[in-house]
Amino acid sequence: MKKQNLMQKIANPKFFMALTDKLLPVITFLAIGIVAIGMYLAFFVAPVDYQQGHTVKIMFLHVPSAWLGMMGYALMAISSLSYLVFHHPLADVSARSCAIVGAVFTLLALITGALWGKPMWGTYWVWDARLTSVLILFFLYLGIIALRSSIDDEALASKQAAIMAIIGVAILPFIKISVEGLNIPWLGLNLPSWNTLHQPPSVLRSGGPTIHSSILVPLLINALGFTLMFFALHLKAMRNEILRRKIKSLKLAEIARIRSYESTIANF
Amino acid sequence: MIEILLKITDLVVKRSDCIVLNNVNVEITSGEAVIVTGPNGVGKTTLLRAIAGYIPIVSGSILMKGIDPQVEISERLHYIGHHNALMHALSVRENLKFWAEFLDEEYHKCGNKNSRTISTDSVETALEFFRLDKLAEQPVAYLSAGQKRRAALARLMVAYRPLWLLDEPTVALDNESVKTLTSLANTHLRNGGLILAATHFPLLFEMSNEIELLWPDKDTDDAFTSGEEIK
Amino acid sequence: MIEILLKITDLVVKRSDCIVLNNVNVEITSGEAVIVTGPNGVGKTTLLRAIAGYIPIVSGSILMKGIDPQVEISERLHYIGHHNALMHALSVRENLKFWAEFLDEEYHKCGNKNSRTISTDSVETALEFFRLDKLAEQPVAYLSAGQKRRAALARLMVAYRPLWLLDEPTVALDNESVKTLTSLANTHLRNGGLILAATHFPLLFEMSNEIELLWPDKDTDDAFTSGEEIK
Amino acid sequence: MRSFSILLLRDIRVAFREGEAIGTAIGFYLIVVALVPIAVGPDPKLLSKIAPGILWVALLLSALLSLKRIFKTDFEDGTLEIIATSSLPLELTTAAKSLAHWLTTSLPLVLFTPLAGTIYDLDTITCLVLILTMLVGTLAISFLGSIAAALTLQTRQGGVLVAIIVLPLYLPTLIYGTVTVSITSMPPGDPWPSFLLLCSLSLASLAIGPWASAAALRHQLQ
Amino acid sequence: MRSFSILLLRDIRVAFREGEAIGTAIGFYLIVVALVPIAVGPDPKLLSKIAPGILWVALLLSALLSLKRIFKTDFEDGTLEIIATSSLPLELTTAAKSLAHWLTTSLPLVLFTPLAGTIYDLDTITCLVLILTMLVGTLAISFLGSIAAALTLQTRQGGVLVAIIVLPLYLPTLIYGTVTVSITSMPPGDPWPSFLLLCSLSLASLAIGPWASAAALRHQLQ
Ligand code: HEM
Ligand SMILES: Nc1ncnc2c1ncn2[C@@H]1O[C@H](COP(=O)(O)OP(=O)(O)OP(=O)(O)O)[C@@H](O)[C@H]1O
Ligand SMILES: Nc1ncnc2c1ncn2[C@@H]1O[C@H](COP(=O)(O)OP(=O)(O)OP(=O)(O)O)[C@@H](O)[C@H]1O
Ligand SMILES: [Mg+2]
Ligand SMILES: [Mg+2]
Repeated sequence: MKKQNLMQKIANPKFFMALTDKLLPVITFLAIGIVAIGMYLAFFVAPVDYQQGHTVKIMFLHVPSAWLGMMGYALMAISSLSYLVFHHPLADVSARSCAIVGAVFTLLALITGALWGKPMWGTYWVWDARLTSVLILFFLYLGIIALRSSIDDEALASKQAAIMAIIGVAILPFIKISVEGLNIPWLGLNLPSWNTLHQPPSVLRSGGPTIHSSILVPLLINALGFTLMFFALHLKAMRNEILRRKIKSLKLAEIARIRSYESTIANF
Repeated sequence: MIEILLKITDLVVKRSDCIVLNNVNVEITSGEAVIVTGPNGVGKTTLLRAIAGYIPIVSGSILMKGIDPQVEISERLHYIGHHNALMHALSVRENLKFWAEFLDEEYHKCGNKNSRTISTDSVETALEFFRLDKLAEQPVAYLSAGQKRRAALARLMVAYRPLWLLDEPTVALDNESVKTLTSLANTHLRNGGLILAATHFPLLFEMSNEIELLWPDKDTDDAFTSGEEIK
Repeated sequence: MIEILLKITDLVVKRSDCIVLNNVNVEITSGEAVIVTGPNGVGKTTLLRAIAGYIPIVSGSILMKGIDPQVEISERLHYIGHHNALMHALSVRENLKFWAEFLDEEYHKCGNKNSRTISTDSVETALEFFRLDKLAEQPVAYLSAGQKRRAALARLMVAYRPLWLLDEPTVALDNESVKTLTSLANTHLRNGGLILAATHFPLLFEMSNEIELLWPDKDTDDAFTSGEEIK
Repeated sequence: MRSFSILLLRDIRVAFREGEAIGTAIGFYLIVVALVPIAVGPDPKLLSKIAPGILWVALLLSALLSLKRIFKTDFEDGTLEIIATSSLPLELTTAAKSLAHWLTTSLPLVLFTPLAGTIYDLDTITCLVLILTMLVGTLAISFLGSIAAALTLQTRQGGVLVAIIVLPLYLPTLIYGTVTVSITSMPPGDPWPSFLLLCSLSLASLAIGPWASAAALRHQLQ
Repeated sequence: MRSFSILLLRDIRVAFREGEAIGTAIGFYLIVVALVPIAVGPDPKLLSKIAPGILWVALLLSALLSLKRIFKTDFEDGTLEIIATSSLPLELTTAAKSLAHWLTTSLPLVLFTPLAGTIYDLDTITCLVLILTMLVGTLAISFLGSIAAALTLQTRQGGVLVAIIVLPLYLPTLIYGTVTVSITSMPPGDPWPSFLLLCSLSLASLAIGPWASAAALRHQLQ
């Protein structure tokens, strides 16, 4: 067998299973540890906001999950693209797992956000640009999952879901534009932000973060921890999917055997 | 008349991850008809659809010599499948007219000079040939099973394609119409056409080889046995 | 075994107000099969659908003697039409199970004692008989044309009905399966069943009369010539 | 009626199997509910004012669009023909199918209304009344809808035509449903009369629906 | 491309022939437009406030529901297979079909908007701007919609799943469409940027739509 480079090696399902078998526990452990530290800092070290009171603590859960909800989609889109280009099953497996994990984190962002909204804005929900666009992101996830599950032929389902995911990636810039507006001088285009109550980004913004480090540090630590958790879940989901397909292909092999068996009758 | 050759070598095709065609080899030359037979579910339809380019092939090759290489094989063939490809809302004539214009135009573009140009009056010829002229104004929805099938077959006449892929063309046809079809096929063969037909019904084309698809058996991976001539 | 008689007299049926069947007369008794042949569009399907009660009849009568009069004829027959009546989303077994329960229960209600009660294991028998047991778990959408047709025919076995109306039952079937169908039909006839089949394909049932539908010609309004016995 | 329940169960199974009919109906409902505020603008007072009406309309539409499913598939693959050869009267067949539609589509939609309600921040009582009226009203939707579904079987038009045919039939339901809600939400006035009227409308549709759609089906089997 | 125009004309003819596709879409549009005031209650100020949003949503929905038609029929009766054996690239086939959908559905809907506008007594300028934005926006609807139609061809779900899949893609169009209208109706503010964005969205969908739906179709001809 010819020499593979690292990428091909990892792309090989057998090797992938072996690798993740080792890796997964480590990542999971790290994730839990870091999140624990982050939460400790968040609850016992970070100062209590004078106007938000303790509700500010929600941020440490809310912001990372919001980021990961978006990152999950990006990852899914990339996997989908590489699946359509290279036809590598692993890419499809990854895309499929992303859809589910990403949807969960997006839902988490929505829920925490809503819970935070009650004390802050007096309502669970406002039709604000940020909230709405994230809701749409969630719908996109759901749509892709629904599409996949409503096509019997799995090979077909994967391709269709991939196309859908790639088209839908437009939502990511939209989440940004809707809140921060769009300003392209050389086009003479200056789009005001579409009506919003939501916090303008103060971490992921051009010109550096604007929030105090006593909050920024635990926030970033949490973000790191949750990101690791995301990948832990993602890898786990991928492993399950691979196993499910192994079983299915065994079933199909059975059917193939049977078709040839049928010949023995047919030839009488 | 230019010689055309359809050459299928070591074709392997999957249907939802289970191999249906395993190393199939077929060769058809101008003026020749190949009839594929075999038990239900052995892969006749799959073979035809793979040639028509509907199903991606896993390995092997499908080549057509004698047509200019720019043109896809799928543009040089007529496919008559289990579905009749008729718009139920439109009348028989409207359906055929559409196919005549739509496919015919294609034909002009890939401009193969030495065969007759198709004009829309070919529609009338087709209607008469398949005894549909009386029903021409009826919406397709009102036709009987066999009449629908005849309307579908009439497509073969309204635009010229060298290769005909016929999947159980005689379904629902009465003996009369089967004769009609046979004579049409024979003229096509005499004009140097190629025919690949999958059927359970004995078809009597001139110059036809019968080929039987068999169930793949474990030891040999050649699912194919070239049958004897039956001229 | 009770004698059943299906008597069709002077049947007249219209299709979108043009008369298709004109004074048709057919008589079928227990253990007898009648095969309706005729050119495309002459009205075979129309005849079967009229008997099944799908198409209202203009005049004439369709009587069934030997079943209790409360029960509609349409509840004492199996109709195998151009459509297979299979839910593509469900597996083959699920489809048959549904028909077994659904039609079987009917049968019990109109409680005809002297014939075997059908239990759901009749589904397994049917699956094996039509060699579908290996495909039982597949969604119907994945079957080949002939396999679908076999699944449709299997319906004949999962619930007992004395009268079978078969509209081109052999479509897409390979010879093997045609044999299977024939033997099934023959056992049905021996058990005193009735069969009315419309087909272009020569079917070899025991005790079958062939009857040919002809185009109505202007002078005489009898569209019908009772064919000769071919026992 | 064993065959009635068999048919009912099978329809429910198919509804679950076939690409999560239920999920999509709910999804459509939520999306419409989400679209309106986006289009109308995020003024909370305005929204909570129009909320009951919008929710009703959204429910109506998403239930409507799944109506086509009731007969279409069975008709096209010939299943309906065979069902007609059973001793189950066609009226009961249509009843079973309408009921299956109510259970698999209308009911889940109603159950999701509280969620939609919070999005428009409706107060609890209004939300409860809304759900109650919807529970009653959706019966009319499923059973009257089956008529249109039967009528439009032959046209390849699908959901839209169905909608057009039945919407007029729904107007009374819609009106008394929303009126009941609005009266309860702004006290002076007694909601009972309109609610009772709503109930009687649903009862009437329960009686008429199966019968009418059976009549419509008979012609299509030719 | 002669075959392009042939296909286009034939699709338009079929659309007219088959159960008045156009009529039903328009009917649905008007009915939804009419339902909302009934459900929300007849307060003129309130209505004229929500009018542009409601009209946009109604347009979106009624265009949506006819989307399924784009490929479904041709796919089921095998026409699509044969079209694929022509030298017309599948991308152009899908483009022709999307265009036909725009001409036979979206365009008539837009033309009926003034009528709908009168129901909500919109002032002329707002109505004109609304129509302008709709004219541009519906392009996105038809061309993005064809993607969803192609993706959901194999699912028995019909219109609803299409809606769910495609609505998120429409949101930007919807938002910038309505924003443009609302800005022009209440002066301080420059409608151009959002309008330009709307146009660019439509252009993008013109480019992406046919290509993506062709990709989605290819896998299904098996
Ligand atoms: C369901 C409701 C909400 C949703 C869907 C939501 C969504 C998001 C998203 C997507 C982000 C990431 C922004 C970016 O980095 O581009 C974010 C960040 C943030 N959200 Fe929310 N949010 C919600 C409610 C709230 C509420 C009620 C508050 C408190 C007033 C809040 C405060 C924040 C803050 C402070 C950030 C960090 C912004 C930054 O530093 O970049 N969010 N939210
Ligand atoms: N739905 C319909 N509406 C109007 N006329 C119809 C309809 N279906 C069939 N017909 C007409 O009725 C006549 C008989 O049709 P029928 O299907 O019974 O013929 P058939 O004997 O079954 O032919 P085949 O052998 O092709 O099945 C035909 O001439 C046909 O044109
Ligand atoms: N859409 C599909 N998805 C998955 N498997 C399929 C599909 N269609 C057919 N198959 C399988 O592929 C095999 C070959 O099918 P195919 O239709 O080619 O058989 P066939 O030779 O045409 O049979 P028939 O004579 O009944 O038409 C069958 O075993 C069938 O189960
Ligand atoms: Mg076949
Ligand atoms: Mg017939």
